[in-house]
Amino acid sequence: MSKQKANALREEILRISNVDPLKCMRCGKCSATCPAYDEMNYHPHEFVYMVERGAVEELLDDTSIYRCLSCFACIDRCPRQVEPAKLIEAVRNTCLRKQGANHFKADMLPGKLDPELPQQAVVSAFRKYAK
Amino acid sequence: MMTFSYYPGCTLKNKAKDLDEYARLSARALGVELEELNEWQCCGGVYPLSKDEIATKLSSVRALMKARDNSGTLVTLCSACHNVIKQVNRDMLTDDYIATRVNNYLGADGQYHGETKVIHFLEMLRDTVGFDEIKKRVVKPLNGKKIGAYYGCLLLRPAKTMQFDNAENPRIIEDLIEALGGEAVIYAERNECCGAYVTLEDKDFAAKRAVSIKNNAESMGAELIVTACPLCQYNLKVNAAGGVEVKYFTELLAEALGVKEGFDE
Amino acid sequence: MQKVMLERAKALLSDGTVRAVLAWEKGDFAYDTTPAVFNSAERLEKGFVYSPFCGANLSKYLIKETQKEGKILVFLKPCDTYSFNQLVSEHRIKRENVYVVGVECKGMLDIEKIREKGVTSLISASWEGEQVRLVTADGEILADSSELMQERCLCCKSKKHVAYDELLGEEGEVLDSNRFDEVARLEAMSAKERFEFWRGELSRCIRCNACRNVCPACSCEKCIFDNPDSGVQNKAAADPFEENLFHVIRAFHVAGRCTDCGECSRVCPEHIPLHLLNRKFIKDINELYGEFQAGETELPREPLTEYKADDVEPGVVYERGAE
Amino acid sequence: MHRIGVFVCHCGTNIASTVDVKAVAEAAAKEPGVVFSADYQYMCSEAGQNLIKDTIKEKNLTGVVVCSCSPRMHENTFRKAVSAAGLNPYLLEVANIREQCSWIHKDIKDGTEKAIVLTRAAIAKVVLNAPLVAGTSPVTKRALVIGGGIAGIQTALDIADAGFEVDIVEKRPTIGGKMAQLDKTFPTLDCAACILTPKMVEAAQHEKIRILSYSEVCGVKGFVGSFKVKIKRKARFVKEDVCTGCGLCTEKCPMKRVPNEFNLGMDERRAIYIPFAQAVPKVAVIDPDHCNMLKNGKCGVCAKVCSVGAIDYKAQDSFVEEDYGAIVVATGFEPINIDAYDEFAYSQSKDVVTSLEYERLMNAAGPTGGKLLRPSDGKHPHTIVFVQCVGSRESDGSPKCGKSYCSKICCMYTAKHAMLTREKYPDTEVYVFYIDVRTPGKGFDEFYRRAAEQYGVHYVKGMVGKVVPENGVLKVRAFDLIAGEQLQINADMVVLATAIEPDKTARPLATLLTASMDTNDFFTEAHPKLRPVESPTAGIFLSGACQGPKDIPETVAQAGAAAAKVVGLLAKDSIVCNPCVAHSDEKLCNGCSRCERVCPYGAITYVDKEFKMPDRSIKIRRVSQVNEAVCQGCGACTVVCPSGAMDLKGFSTEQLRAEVDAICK
Amino acid sequence: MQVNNSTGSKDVFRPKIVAFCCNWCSYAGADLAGTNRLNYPADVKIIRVPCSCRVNPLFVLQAFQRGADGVIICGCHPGDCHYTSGNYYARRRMTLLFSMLDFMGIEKGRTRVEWVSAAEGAKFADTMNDFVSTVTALGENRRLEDLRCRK
Repeated sequence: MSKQKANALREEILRISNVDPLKCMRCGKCSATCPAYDEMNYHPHEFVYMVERGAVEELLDDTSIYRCLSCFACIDRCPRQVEPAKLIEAVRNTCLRKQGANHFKADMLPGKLDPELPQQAVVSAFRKYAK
Repeated sequence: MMTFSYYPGCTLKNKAKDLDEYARLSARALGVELEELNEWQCCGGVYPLSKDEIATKLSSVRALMKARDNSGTLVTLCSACHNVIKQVNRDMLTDDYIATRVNNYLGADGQYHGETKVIHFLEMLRDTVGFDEIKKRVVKPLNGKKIGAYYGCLLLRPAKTMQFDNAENPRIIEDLIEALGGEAVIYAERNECCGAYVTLEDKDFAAKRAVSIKNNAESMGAELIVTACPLCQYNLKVNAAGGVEVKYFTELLAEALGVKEGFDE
Repeated sequence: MQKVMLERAKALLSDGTVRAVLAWEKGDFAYDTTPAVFNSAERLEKGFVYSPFCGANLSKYLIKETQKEGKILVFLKPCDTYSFNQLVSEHRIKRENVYVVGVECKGMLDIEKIREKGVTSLISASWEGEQVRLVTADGEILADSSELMQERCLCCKSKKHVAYDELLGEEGEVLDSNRFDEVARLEAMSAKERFEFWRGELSRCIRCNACRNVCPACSCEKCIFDNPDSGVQNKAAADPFEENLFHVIRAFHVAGRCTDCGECSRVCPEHIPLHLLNRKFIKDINELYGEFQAGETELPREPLTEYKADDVEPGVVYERGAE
Repeated sequence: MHRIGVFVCHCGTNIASTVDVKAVAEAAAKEPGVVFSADYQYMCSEAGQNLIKDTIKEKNLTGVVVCSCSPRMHENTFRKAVSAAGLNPYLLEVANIREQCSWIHKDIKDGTEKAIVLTRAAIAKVVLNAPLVAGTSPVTKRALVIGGGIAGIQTALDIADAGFEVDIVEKRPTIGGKMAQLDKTFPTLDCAACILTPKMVEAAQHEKIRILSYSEVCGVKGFVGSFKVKIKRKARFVKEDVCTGCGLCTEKCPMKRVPNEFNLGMDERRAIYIPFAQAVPKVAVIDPDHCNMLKNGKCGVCAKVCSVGAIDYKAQDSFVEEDYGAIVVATGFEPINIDAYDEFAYSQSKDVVTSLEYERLMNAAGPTGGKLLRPSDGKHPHTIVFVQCVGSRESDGSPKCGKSYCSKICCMYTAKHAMLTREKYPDTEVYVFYIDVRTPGKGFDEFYRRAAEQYGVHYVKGMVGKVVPENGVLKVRAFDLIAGEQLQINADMVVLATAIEPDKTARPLATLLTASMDTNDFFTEAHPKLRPVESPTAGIFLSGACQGPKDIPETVAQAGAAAAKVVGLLAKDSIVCNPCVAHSDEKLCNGCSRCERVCPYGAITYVDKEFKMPDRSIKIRRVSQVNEAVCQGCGACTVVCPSGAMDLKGFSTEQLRAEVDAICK
Repeated sequence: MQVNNSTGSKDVFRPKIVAFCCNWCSYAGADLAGTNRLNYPADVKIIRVPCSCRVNPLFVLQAFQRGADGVIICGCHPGDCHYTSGNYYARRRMTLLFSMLDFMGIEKGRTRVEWVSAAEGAKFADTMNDFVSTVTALGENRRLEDLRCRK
């Protein structure tokens, strides 16, 4: 990815997330409190730091963006109101909005259904992982 | 009889019928009528965090508009619906960027600027009915049963918007449990996410989180966990099968109020 | 009523309770009564009057009169008692030198309105229930008092005396007055319309100072508009702005102290509704700082010498009103 | 006839680069009354001042205008120069053509035009200036210190040693404050009690110091040099001058289960108690909320056992009013409430403690007798996690409403705790989670390094995200930023370095004192750099943590500095007052009392005065009079006066109107 | 609102603005704006007063009478008055005065009260920039003078 393109992506992510990574004071509390920490390759504090540096390509290509639980723990416990979850979602949106980039597709569904699965699991999977 | 507009949400019409029905029965027993909004649409199950997600907020706004024109207050029950609708309502009230664009979409349907008050069923029990009043109406007290409340993430966070309770040390379900004659068990993971959102993406991970929560509750002495969310309920009960029992808090309430039998599965 | 008052005044004069009586005196015509100090029963017999034309608020004259030795009797209508209280609270009237007789008031008549009705050669007027009996050289007319009353009496704020030593006639209540309606009507206009309205009104001002001279709140030892050292003394107007400045500053000086007695508008020879300026301040004060009626008590409390930490910000002005 | 001199300063290029100073001087010369106008390189230099002095004498000036920097900068300098030349110093006006003109305008035309207008306004004002003579007001040679912690004690001792009487008002039953609760002090590790209690005793025994413990300031009137302070002496129910402090009553009192605030509720005291062994005054006090005798008249044990008859159940709150020349605020700090931070499980587990609680747990006089034991089960902990910055350094409006400032003392006391723990109990593992370790201070960084290097304290850069009490351990989930990994530590205790904030009583006290505060309720200083121990309100001084977070050495240093300022004030017999005060023209005064009602200082009184009337009669009128020593010159009275009788010297209606005219011309 | 275009196109209209600034806060804030080289239009001329409560409505009206296009009063933030209560009185007085001017149809934008502390140099400059642009947009102050018809 060209530097220019990376930069444009970074700007886009900052815009739609409404996050200012410069507010981060590097305390690591977001990654300390993240319940999905073990499932991620890049962790909340890394999203903040990497987006700030413009290293968005690695983030776009990583499954970490599908592991965030949107539980807002990092948002509420951040002392500086950086709101890393918004950044992760913005990266995920940037990725999903590309053509054919839906992470979750209707044909995947049948195999995953079980009799007790609540509807909202399906609804939210589509909202989180598809356009 | 007080009447509130009520938004059940998709799951409460299907897999979580019991959560909904126990709530309505209990409410009626407590002198509150939940008036379901007509033609509500699914909230989408998860609040879109990105600033430019506009269309995904419309269904919530439509529900909010209807509630505004009815009673002015909207009661929700499912944690996910509550979270989505309350956050969208905050956006409509405080975020001009989002409000303008949403209202552009709404066009002829009218305009909305966050006028509706969104409260959770639990808040209604606490603030409208009152836990003291509930205590008086209990016919089958829980006899000191040790119960752990499971809040999860959606009821409490983001705290500034939800303003539900102390997000790190909530009391509302505990107070309800005690009003019903049970003994509330406080455990630290009651406000940690159970991971159910990724159940289709990574079932094992979701189950791992759920087990951790159940273990924590059990280790602090809980004999039963109550939830407010069908997704949490599924994750704790199905994905993390075995161990301590999991129920909706409304079932507990209906039981204690002696109206549980009104529900015919 | 007049008879009862006269007897009472004479009695108090004769037993030495009071040295003089401040009341209204007959003029050449029924409607031109004037305030006067009577120091004998004879003068009272000859000149005392209390009729629907005794609108003048006598409280201001007490400033001078109570400086003198001995007590003076004063007749005060309900609205006059508010001015009286206000002046007492400002230490302008020596309360111990006054004997206040509160008198009932059914509203004062506006001679202009009577003339507009085509009535001429008026000899006398008297209340008869809700009506007024006008005796003229051509006979008697019975008219609805509401058609002939002064504007300030039509929206009377109180029939209750807030200060008196004794009462003659019936005591009334504080009324639910609609006196701010006209202010509200102006507020609802666009700024341009308001501007045009006031331009129309104020451009008639001739700076005769009648409004100031009659106003019980305008009782300064020396008015700044008479004081050559103030820089704003009354002289030939150097520019057309001076009258505006005079009226705004005058209204501001009496803000929080004005009891809304309406004398300013009554005496204005150009019929400028000056009371609306005062009422605007009163309305704002009521709305922004809580209901307040100057002169209601003798306590020295008034909105402009008080504050609350959470008072509204001046920016509230930008949010209110039209345009 | 006015003879005004105008002096336009170049201020090097500061003014001259965007203001044509020559043009300003020329324009000024044309103003009526101006007989001299010149520009000069640096007016504030000695040569510049000499120019003013010489011109005053040469041209016999009646007024001076200096066009230069802000009057807040050099007005006094020029006043002195004017005065030295024999002219009244208040016949000077400064036109601010630097800060409010040359520095903000880039266009020389704009700058010059504005400078001319400002100069014209200053000339218009100065011709109306009257010579003013500052009055004086006497100084009461006593000081009041509010708060009896180390800051208050030190300030009181220093003032008393200089020979002035001092009263210490302390709201608690004993002086000593927070320092009395501490175990050891950094960076020397000497015991807090060992260095504090001698000072407490010294204060108690000092002939110039009076300690009013269990008392609160409830009213302040007056002004610098002569404050009148109303002090509430709360009922102690024990006669202070009779009680010998034997402590028998505190052993016999049957009401045993009262949480002991000195040990932060970690153990219990009786309803009648002496806060701690070294309390000063060492006098018992009855807690009326828990005493059965006071609550329902049943008991009376303490009265029975007291051999000197010191118990007085009928005691009432009393009030005293005292005069002081100066007031020192030393109200100190409190740890914040950490309800919003329950991810650290403080409310869920007794083994999660604040640092101040840990201090008591380490202290030999604490609830565990100095043995480090877990509050939950009394067992010796083996793994202890310290969490830094709990509630400090949060952005404004953060969800938990934390403090935006650094609490400053936590890094050092945590290093101390960690070090002492490791020293006494080498079998414990100690982790400190930090965002930054801040150790500026003499010997501070060395101390911290010693904790890490010699005592093997694990310093981890990162925060703790969650503490889960489970099966008797505290599962601490944290993040190690250097290793880049989430850590899971099973700890026995967690210690929270809780942010500190000003004492709750500070805000109402500031209102009483008319002293200003910042948004965090810390008292603001008159100047952050140059007047750090004075409040902007004259006669009010600041000592210790009421002004901002401080450690003990800094507090003691500030306490001494505040004392020096107080002594400087009390050493004077009188102080020079601001001559720009209100003045009432009796001829115009109506006596209506409006000015009196708005005066914040009670400087206005009324008298009945005789006036000779034109007709030779005598009239008695009520007129206002301003006490010039009390008036501070705000001018609130001038606007409520409808007759214009009230005016303000130095900022008279005439002067301000002249300025308006000159600007709008 | 009536916008006066009498200034024509050849000369850019430059309003006359009188700013009354409290010596303890906003005057120092203005100094700070200068120290930090924060620009605001030269149309603003500051008059130093000891406290916002020293500002008599007479001064405000007089400024308009003499041709000012806008008058702004700056004081300490509520609660921070050097004299404890001066700005509270000023707040009531000016609120009522401005409301009265509005009542008489004078453009609201010509008068303003702002609380600017000694530390708020940037706020001072921002406030002045904003006020000048508001007043500039309103154009020359004619209504006050015209309130009484020129004959």
